Amino acid sequence: MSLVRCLLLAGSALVASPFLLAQSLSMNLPARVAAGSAFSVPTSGSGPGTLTIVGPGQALRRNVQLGSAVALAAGVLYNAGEYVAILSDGSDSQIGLFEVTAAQQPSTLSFLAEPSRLPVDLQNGISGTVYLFDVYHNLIVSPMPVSFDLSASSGPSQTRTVTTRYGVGWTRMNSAPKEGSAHFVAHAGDVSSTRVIDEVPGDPCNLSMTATPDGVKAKLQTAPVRDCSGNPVPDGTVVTFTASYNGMQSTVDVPLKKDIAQVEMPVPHGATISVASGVVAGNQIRWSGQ
Amino acid sequence: MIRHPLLFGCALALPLTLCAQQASVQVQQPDLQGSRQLESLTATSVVRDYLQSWKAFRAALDRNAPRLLDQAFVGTARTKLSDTIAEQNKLGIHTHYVDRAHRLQIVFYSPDGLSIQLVDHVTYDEQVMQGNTVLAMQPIHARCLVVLTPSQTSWQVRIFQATAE
Amino acid sequence: MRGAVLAIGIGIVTVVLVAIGTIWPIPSAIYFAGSGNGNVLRAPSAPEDAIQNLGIRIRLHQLPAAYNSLANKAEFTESDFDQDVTGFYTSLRTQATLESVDAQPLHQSDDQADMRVRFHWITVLGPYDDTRDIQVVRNGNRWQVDWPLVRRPSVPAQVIPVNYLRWDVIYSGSTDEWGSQNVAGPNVRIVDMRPVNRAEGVYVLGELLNNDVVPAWVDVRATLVGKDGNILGREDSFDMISHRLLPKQVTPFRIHFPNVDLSQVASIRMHPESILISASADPVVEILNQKYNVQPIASLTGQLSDQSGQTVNFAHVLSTFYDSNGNVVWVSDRYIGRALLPQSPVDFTVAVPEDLARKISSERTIVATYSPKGVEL
Amino acid sequence: MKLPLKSYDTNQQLFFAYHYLHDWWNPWNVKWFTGFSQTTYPPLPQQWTAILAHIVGLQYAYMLVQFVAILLLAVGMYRFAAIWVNERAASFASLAVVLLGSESFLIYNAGQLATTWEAALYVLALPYLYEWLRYGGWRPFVKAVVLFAATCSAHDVIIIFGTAFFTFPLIALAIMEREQGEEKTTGGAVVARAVAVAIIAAAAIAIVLLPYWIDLFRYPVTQTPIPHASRANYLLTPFWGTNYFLIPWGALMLALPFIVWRGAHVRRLVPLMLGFWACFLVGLGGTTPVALWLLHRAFYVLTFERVAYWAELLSLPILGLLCSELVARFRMKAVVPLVVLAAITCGLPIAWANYQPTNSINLDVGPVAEWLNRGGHDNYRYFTLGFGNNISRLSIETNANTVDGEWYSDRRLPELMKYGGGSLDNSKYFVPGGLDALRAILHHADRYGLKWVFVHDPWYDPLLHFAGWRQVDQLEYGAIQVWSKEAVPPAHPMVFGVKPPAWQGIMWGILPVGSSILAFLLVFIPDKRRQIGASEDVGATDETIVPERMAS
Repeated sequence: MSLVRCLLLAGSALVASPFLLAQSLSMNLPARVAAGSAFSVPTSGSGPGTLTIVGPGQALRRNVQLGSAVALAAGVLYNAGEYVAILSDGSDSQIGLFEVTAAQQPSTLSFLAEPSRLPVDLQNGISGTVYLFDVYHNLIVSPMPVSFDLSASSGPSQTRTVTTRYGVGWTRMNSAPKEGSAHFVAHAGDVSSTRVIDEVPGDPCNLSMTATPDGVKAKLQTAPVRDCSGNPVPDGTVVTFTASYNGMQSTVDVPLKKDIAQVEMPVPHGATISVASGVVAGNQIRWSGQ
Repeated sequence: MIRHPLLFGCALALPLTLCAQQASVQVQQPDLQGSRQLESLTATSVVRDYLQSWKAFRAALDRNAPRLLDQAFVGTARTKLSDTIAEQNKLGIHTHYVDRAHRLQIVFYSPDGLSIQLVDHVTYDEQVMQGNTVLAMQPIHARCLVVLTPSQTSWQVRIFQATAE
Repeated sequence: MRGAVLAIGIGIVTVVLVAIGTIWPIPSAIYFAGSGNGNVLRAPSAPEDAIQNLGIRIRLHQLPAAYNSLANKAEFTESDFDQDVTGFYTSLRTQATLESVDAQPLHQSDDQADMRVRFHWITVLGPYDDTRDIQVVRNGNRWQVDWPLVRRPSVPAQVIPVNYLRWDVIYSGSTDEWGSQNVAGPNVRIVDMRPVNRAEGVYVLGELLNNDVVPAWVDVRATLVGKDGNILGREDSFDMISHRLLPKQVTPFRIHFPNVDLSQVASIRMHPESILISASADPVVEILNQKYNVQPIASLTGQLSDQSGQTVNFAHVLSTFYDSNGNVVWVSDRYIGRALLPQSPVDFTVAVPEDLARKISSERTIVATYSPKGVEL
Repeated sequence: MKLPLKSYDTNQQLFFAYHYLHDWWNPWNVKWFTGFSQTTYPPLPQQWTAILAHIVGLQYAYMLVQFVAILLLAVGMYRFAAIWVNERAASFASLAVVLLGSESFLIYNAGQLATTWEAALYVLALPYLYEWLRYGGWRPFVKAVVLFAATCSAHDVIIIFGTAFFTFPLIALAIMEREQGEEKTTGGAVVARAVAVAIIAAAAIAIVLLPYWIDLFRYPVTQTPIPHASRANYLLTPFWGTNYFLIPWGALMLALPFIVWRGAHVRRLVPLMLGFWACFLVGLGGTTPVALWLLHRAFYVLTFERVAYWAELLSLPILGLLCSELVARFRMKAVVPLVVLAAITCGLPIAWANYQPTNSINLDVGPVAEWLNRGGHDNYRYFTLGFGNNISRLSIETNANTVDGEWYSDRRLPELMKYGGGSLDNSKYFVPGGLDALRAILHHADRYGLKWVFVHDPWYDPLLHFAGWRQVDQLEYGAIQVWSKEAVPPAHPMVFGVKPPAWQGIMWGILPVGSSILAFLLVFIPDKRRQIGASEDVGATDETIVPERMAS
């Protein structure tokens, strides 16, 4: 009786052996892969199957011959992140987890430079922030050196070098004492990015004007308008002339042109003429007609 | 052999997921290293908007609806996620993400105030589904590096990148 | 026979009812007939009737009939009259609808009456009044208006070199390239702010400076916070500001919170907004002969003179009034009905609330302008 | 072929139908006024349009539903006229109603689908009402009640304001002829039946349109009246006289003396003629003070082109009589001019709609809809200026919501209720109320997430400029300017008034359309054969019988 049982068991094992072999589905996933690099996933089992790789960054599927390695060519899996791999033969499946990491070579950098325009001679007025990305636009999280260079049209340039943390590096710079455009450059590896910072004059300083007769009107004209550092105030800046007389007043807003503002306006004798720009007041003239 | 226990597990997990109120959230002190002072109101709204973005992320990848990303994601993150949705659509699958726990720390606030970076040590389940069939379910512990930038009314996720814990 | 009586009766009653409805029109009929006092012309047996009839014809755009009713029509052409009434160039007046006419007799004899006539116009920018002193003369048993024609300003032929500045902005494009540089918004700041409590609610008055070197499009929003921390209201300056500000230009603003009392307010949050815009530094408008009058009606009067070569179709005068300490006590405005032609001064009057009249010791006025693209001069 | 689609209210009807097409059970529509309830407008024609739209598309469904209204009206008019005049005259009346100037005006000019439907169903109900008043019996009673309920499902105005003109003459006739024929009755019985049918019909109407009444009682008409040119005096404003009197009445004006004369001379026609006359006077709007005296505040709610339409319907039995007599007497000499006059009367409103188009703005709103639907622009609200009735068409095509709209009865935005303007889109025509509303809504742009204004009329540009809006784009080769305001927060859901609860949505989806189906089924129950109308000699006056007519 026991012999019969043993024979039966042996026969059953023999019949079932191909199926048992077919169930031993497995794959050997790498723990970590660099973004965009080629890699292969050895599998066991037999017959056709599919390998599905899914993560927030990508989803792809490959038909595979089980028992051989699945090759994923360079540039196929390129978004950094955690991925779930599912190897399936139609009736059974095997699940694995692996990570795609950013490549170590910076390819692009997002350079945030602020502001695009600021007054001259301002301490720490300019900020630069750099995010480093690989060629597939993955944030490179390993520390890397980034240098910032601010060169004004006049005066010495400023340079800082920082090391990125979680893919970001930043710095602050001073604006130059003279007005003009400054070039703000960030370098990381072979990559660089440039921003233009306009360093503009501050408020007018020592605003003054003269008045001369011009027929029945007075011709009012400012001296070249400059800020307190001696930079010419940009053209288009509004200068307000006001003539007050006998409880009456005439005003006109005039934009600067070639550093000066001028206007002709009817001004009666005895009027007081004043000039201002924004909140900065200039000199006053008592108009006698001469 | 695996599929059936897996289905059973998923069947069990689903109501548990539904019963689960919300992922647990732990916010650590910011570690800014002097970049820019962070107002508590800003920190609160960044964390709130980031957690909100997870809702959009879950819904968009579950329903394969990229439009659901519009409010919460922008730039690279938006592009990459919508590409993934397009690929999922092509493969006929969708993914159901369930975030279980977040441990958040703000690590950078740019001097110009135009970007904030945070690190999220997140635990989540990823279920890969084909129709109503679960192809795989995998619990994952990851460290997400997230960069948010301000829009008119909220902070939007611009970079959303996971690395292994 | 009874049927005939009934039919004829119905006919008569119908005619009578139509006559009643026409001679004494109901309000909705008056509205469609031209609103105001209706378009029911009366026999011009009194000076007021002649004025009202003229108003009705202008309201209904029956300008040939209005012209023909004038006593002095031989002194000018119908075209002169049309242009005087509707404005010479595209302006507020060309888009206005005459709502009503009020006539006050100044002096009257048997054959002649001097009337002060207030034409109340409705425009897209709100109502505005135009007051003229008009003489009405008797011709037989009819009174006729002697129209005080304002002739089209004659600008001498000349070349006015226009070489004012213009700023153009090129943005980095619509693609979402993060970090790519874009031009920063203008730096503006509020240089003065003061809440004022009045019967109509709280007004937040102040001045905003463009502290940058580029032109700005600005607005000011304010939020009133109550003593319990609740928001009492959020409003903006709407049209009580010059939205376009050149570098270093200052504009007043006035924000109105109706149905709020200042005693309810714990704090005010100000939100100045600005964006960079392409703009031109012209036109330059001189504000001449500004005079603040306490009597008989508190107002600021003056003239606007366009110094550039282009016509300014729409002009908005904004005046800030200060007390002796230099604090802003009121901000007032006035749209100008007529277009500003180069070097042709146009009068303006800005009203001031009577209760503030005595507090005002100085004022500052600016002019915001708008000329639609492609308007034919 | 698609002429009815050019009429003024068509797009609005399509907009309502579009909502039912996509959300049958939820009458809350967020596309206008930040949200409004479609339970404020009886839904029957729009719901039928939505049902048929599943088969033939929205536009053809609309025209099909309009066509059905005309057919029903012709049948109804034949039966209504047969109460008063002989069958031959009633046939002429039935033919005349299809060519009626007002009918043509409402279809091709005003686009009042609801008005034509309510008239058709109402006129269908009247013979059953008369039969019930005169003879009693459950069949006419039930049919009348269900048809009245269906009428109200299409529109309630004729029931509320038109009943006196139509039913009082019928009650009077039933009393006058109570002793005639084999089935006699008493005046008291007629009055009692009238009261009974009024009570039961009112109850049926109350149930079928319950969400409508709830909304009406919760929000009685409190907004400042919106001017409507049908309230003008047609003599003082000849343009509106042409639009609302000459065009809709057409050649029917020539028959007015006959209608009054014959109506006054034939005893049994006197009630009809008096009903017609009263309706005619009210239908003159502001030309006489009668409408204001009778209606008081309701005068400023009602529009009078529909009252003129009812007056024309009331005149048709006697007009049919005139036509019948003329044709009998003069044969082809009468037929030809009658056909010409009928063609002119029917064609005049169509020609007028082309000469003075109410939808004068020929605008493709597709690019505007596309612009709004892309780039998150639909996160904000918008409104248009100078688009005419294209705003309903735009609302159908875009995902974005507007603070404006064309259905004024349920707008609850304080800025729109306060000043008495129509839609913001044509605010310049409502001086000063419309412009005040426009300024107020621009003032509160932040509150409503209102960021875009599409301008097709540069008249408004100065206001937008000085109010702080900037032109940011242009569409249709510069014909449409897009203006924007900076720093406006995105729109968020806002509810002014009360959203109808789900049970009201279910009622609204079942009962109105159900009442119409029931009415159509009941009409097929055979009537008891009896002569309810006029005998053959009614065409003659009481005083003189025309021999020729007797001979025919």
